[in-house]
Amino acid sequence: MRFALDDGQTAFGRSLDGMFAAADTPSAVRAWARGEHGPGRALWRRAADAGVFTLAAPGGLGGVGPLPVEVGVAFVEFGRHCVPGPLVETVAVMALLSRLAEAGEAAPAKEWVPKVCAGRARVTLAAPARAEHGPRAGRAAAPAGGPYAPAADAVDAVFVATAGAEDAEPGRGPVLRSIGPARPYALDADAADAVFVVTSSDGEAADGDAADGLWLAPGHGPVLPSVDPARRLAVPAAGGERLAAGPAVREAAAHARLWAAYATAAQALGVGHALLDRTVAHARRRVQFGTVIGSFQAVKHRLADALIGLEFARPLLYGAAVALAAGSPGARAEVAAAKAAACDAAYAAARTALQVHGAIGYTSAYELSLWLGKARALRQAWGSPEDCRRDALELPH
Amino acid sequence: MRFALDDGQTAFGRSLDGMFAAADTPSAVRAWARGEHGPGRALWRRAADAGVFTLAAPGGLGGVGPLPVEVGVAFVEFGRHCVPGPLVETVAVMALLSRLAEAGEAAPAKEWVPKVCAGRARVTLAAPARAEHGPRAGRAAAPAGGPYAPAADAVDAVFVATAGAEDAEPGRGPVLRSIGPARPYALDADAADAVFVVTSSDGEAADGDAADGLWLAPGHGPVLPSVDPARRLAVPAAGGERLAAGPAVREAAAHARLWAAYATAAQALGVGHALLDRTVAHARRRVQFGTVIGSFQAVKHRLADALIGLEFARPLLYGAAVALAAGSPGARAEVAAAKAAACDAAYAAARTALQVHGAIGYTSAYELSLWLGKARALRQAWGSPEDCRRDALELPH
Amino acid sequence: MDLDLTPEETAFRAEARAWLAEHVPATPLAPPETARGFAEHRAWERTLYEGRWSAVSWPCAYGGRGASPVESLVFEEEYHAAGAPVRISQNGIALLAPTLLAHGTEEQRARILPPMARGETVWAQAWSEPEAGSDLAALRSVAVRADGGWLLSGNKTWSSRAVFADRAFGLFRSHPGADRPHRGLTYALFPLDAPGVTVRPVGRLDGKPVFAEIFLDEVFVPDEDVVGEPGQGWRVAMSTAGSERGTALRAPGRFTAAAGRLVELWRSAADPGDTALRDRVADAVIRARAYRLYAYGQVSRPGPPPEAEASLTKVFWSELDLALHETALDLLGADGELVDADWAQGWLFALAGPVYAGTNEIQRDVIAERLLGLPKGRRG
Amino acid sequence: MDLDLTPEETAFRAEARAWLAEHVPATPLAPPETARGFAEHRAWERTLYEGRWSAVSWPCAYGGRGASPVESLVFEEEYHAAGAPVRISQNGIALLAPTLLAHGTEEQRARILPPMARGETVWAQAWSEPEAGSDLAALRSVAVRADGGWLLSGNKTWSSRAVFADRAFGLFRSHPGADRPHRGLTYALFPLDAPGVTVRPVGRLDGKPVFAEIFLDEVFVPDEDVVGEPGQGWRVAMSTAGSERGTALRAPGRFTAAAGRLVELWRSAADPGDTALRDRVADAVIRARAYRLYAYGQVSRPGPPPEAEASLTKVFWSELDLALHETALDLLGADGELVDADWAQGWLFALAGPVYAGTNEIQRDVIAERLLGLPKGRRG
Repeated sequence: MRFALDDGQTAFGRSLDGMFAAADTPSAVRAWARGEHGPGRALWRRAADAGVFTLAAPGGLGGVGPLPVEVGVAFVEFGRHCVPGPLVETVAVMALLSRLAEAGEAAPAKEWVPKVCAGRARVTLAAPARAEHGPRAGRAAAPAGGPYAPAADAVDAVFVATAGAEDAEPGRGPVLRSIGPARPYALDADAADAVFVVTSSDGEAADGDAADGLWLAPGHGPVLPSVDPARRLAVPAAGGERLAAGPAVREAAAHARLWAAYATAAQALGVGHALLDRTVAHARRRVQFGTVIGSFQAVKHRLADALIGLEFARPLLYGAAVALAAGSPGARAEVAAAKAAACDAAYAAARTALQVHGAIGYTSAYELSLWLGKARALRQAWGSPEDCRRDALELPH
Repeated sequence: MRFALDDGQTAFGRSLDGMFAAADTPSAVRAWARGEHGPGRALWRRAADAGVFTLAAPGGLGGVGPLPVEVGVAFVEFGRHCVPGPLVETVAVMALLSRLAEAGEAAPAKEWVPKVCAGRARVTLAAPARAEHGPRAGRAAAPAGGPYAPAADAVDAVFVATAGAEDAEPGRGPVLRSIGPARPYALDADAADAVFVVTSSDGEAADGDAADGLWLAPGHGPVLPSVDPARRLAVPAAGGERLAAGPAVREAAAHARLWAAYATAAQALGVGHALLDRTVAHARRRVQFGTVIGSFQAVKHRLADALIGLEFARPLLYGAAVALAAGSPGARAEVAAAKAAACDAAYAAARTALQVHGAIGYTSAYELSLWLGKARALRQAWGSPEDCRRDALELPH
Repeated sequence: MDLDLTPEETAFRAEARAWLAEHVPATPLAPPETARGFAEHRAWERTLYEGRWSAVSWPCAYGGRGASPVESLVFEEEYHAAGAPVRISQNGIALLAPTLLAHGTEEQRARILPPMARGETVWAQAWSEPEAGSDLAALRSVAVRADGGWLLSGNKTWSSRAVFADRAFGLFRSHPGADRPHRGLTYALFPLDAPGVTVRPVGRLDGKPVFAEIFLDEVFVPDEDVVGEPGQGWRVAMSTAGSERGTALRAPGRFTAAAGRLVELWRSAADPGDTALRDRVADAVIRARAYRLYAYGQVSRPGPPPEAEASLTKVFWSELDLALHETALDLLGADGELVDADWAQGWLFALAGPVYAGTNEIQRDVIAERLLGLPKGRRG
Repeated sequence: MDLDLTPEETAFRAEARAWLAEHVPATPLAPPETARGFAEHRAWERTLYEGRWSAVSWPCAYGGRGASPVESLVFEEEYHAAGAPVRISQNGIALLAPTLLAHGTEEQRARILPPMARGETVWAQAWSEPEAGSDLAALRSVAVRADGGWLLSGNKTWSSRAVFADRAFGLFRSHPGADRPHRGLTYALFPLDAPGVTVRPVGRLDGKPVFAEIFLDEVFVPDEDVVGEPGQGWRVAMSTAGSERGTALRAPGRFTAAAGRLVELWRSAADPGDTALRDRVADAVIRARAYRLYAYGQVSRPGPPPEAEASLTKVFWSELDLALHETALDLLGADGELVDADWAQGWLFALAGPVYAGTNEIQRDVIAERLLGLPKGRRG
């Protein structure tokens, strides 16, 4: 047993840390939030050059992976430096396409995976919540009426992927006041070269296999701002090119969801550490009532709790990595535990960061804001806290 | 509107406070815990002499009530001074019998209520959880097989009431490792002159009316120690004299449960205040690291939170009293809210008390222990936190 | 002990409810952080005034209707239950007006309150400074004596609504030699368009210009715009601070209405077979009810509540507000992160609750020291 | 990065599991707080020793089997999963033994460890005093130099298991003139039946004599029973304190086993249509898993973990333990208050977790100062 990063993995993380620290990611996020993707695409290219995407892709398709530990290391750094873009979704698409390839549907993987590895294509993914997650998820994933029906509203029922911001159809977005159930937004569809969409038969339809499909979406609805300025959501347009169909899509989509949840957990851990580090630095500097606020016991204890949350989320993350690497049937529970713990720890760190910073932390101009909203958004992305906890009950004791 | 105690109510509370403060209730509790009921019975008599039980009984039966505000005031003081005995259950029996009398079944009330008011009879009550509280409660309240079946195990399914510690049947107690569902223990059956038991048809049986019965239990199983040394639990023996039957019992039992939950909430509030007061006094006295520990911010903030919890539970308690007095259909939700808040606040105060006291708080010889276990036990008595929250969803907005 | 309204109070509630049903805009106004939205909200304040609902607790002479404390709570319940617009006059009505009623001159009240009630003059607060957030005694902005008044200079920040407001109230150091740092402050009123005033918008987390920074460079304020005695501003301001933390600014009706909407959301959005979030929904309902009943208890007692009680209240409502909105976002799932939706906007607003009007850490210190009698420690 | 056991470790796990399956008593032993129960537990220690399982991490020479840190964790997993009895030798094995291995003489190790492994000598700790709970530097009990040894006098308290134990280890002030209060202490071992020792049982909340108070009146301790240099006891003891807070005393296997039982309880007792408690059950499972993996991470690094990490660990396991048992009691409903039932006994035990071995408040101060680099404040 060696349950620790090896020297190579540690060095890889450090090099990404150094690279992004030097790259002024906050400016790239601010541009990204305005829909100016240039600086973000430059970061993307650097991540690709550093080999990040090849880690998620299997050898036969131009990758060197999948290597979950290394992917985790990279996503912790993405989170720490709030790198914008559909990074999680990219890893999920790689998992999806390569699993499809293993099932005999190799064409989409052969077309897209090498391009993504090389940083020549940016992709994103829309997918419905897991069908077995009760009526709430079920409602969202209700059958779209046989083979994938070409109405934007029906995208509810599917995973989807579409191409280019230029194709946006402003009239077809979701209603902002719509209620709960995971309408499958695609993250940063306007910045992607391809938006993959998976449709699901929800496991009910007798003739439902046809509804399990993977599509390349022909466009997307209007971009909706998130509490995280770096996240731009849009509902993919329905229809488009169907890349694959049948039970293999369903199985590959489940695999993709697992990887997405894992990468999200890693990103959240990095976000939490960035929030804590900045807050500790602030607490050591800021004076109120004639004293550095970091010497107040109430401040110290909140920061200590934030550290405890993060330090005990980390082993769950790498435990999930080990399970993913082994293809263990327990991987779903391990990933769920890691996501629940990392996202809770990141959100708790965000609340502490706000409380310790006071009003300055509450302003968009202050850099802290770039991490605060992300901590909130990642909680729900690719598995809610409740869904994760339900899955985590299956953990080995 | 005058949502505050009037002078008479305040004075009543003060007089009980003074009376119990002078009465060495801790010694009475310690005796009670050993099964020596003399000092506790003396306290009981003084409470009766002060008119506490007449407040719960209607005028026609020798009482002056029911006056929920005054009952609440009295139970806050019972909690503050950890007065032992089935006080909550006594109020519940009064509610049950007087409601039965209103429905035309007057004989049991005429026999028992005046004796209880005068302090000449001590009674207790065993009752199953509400049937509508889902399968868990339903499992506990499964029909006992037609008219109340004479097996101690079947007491699961009923409210019950029996007489005298002398009749205990040692072999018939519940198994300690038995699982969850509210097995209806009778509190302090060994100290009671009458143990009332209600059996329930669980709302399922077509011929189930016969299973809704009120009984005077002929004895009880062995006394089981509680985390609260003043609480002594026993399963009533089955059978005995049937005092009433049919839907009126069911309706009266629901009414009794409401009053029991209300009185428990009041008692918990008093318990919480006693814990907080003692802990504040300790924090002002105890020196560690050369400083009075009450000047440490971590200690101050925990105590402040305990106070907030109690101060905002109090209005819920009296809001429930107003609803009970009005016979409002919203009373169930108001009582549930009060019980959830008061019991949470009391348990939080108990945890804070332990943490601030350190090891000394953890010992049975120290008086604090008399309140600590009670805060835990009252959480589950007459409505679990989850059941209360479910009911509280019906609160008016 | 009762919760009964008098016939007059019942009639008051009915009148408020009927008026609101008729007048509350059917479609939401534009957000008040935009020029257009601010104008729409100002017009709404005028509409409220015309119905004599803009400042119900004030004396009739200033545009109020002399409502009792109970009636004020009732009005807030009806207002929030009706889903009526955000009050851009709130800082003036809830913070400045009580100060003027307690410490102002009759001339000041007659001159300042009616235009406030009509929405003609919208007020912003100007308390904090970059180096004096929770620690108001560290204020550095100055008031220098001039002929017939004072010249204000310095830098104020976290001034809510100051981007579009007309005037502001704040504290300035007028007697720098005072023996203790919170002495020698003066409470002054100034126009936000006066010469020497620069207002710079500050974006909230979502970028909306909810606050502003205010730079003052020898801004002249005549003596008539000083509230209370010069140099006594701390004492004057503290009466406002109690209002800011207490029920006046965050009326219970706000939370009972939000809790009601949360229950609706839970019933419509949550999986009925999965009650994992139910306890959190119920807690919001219970706590909103507790806050409402607590306020009824306060107004049932004669006189204003003790100052330190406002600290209990402030911690309670700020944590309730945040927990309630966090629960809503969790219920909304993937839609919870859409920042322009109502619940997310409410969450952003609630996030600031534990910080402003004195951090909850300070409030807990106050509770421990003044209500529980624990020894004074270092403030934090 | 892997979690694979070596073939040797896998064999070790299989051997432990098989031995435990064969030897763990089918019916629970009597509680160790009774004379009969203590004797039964002592016999169980002897049984463990005979299988060479009583102190697996020790060198074979002293009765251990030189198990690696990984093997030690594996053993604890198997031990708790098997539902084996409480270890009455735990204070000796987890606290005193590491101290002797680090600071004792070879003579001490050879003399003390084997009878400890055999359960012949059961050890109690004697740290706290009535006026020195969290603040060990305030110790008042003294060691006065005598011919060939020391005379111990004073009053120790919260000594777990001291009612039935044989010997105790503790700190005594030997050099009263030392420049700082935590200097000048001596780490001494003494028999609980020596002349001058009085042991008075102290009841836990449920009245069980879990602790004792120890009164010492000129109790002679020969020089050979002083550990480390006289006057250096603080430094010697601190190495034990780390063990007390870290994974050695509260092995992850304890919590993963309890979490597994909690899931079983939830599945059997909870209303399947009411998942309100599910998130709390899941949190216990997740946190137990996190603690286990954290420990695997610790043993994957060379050398002992940094001292301050034990503070992270201690806060984590103590809060996990309490939350886990509180959830169980809530699941048990009316049965939850039956004090003699296993879950309630576990809850009583867990209640002390945030207090002993340095309160969690102190641990958080340590975390903030040593791991986050925040300025030192007042300890509390």
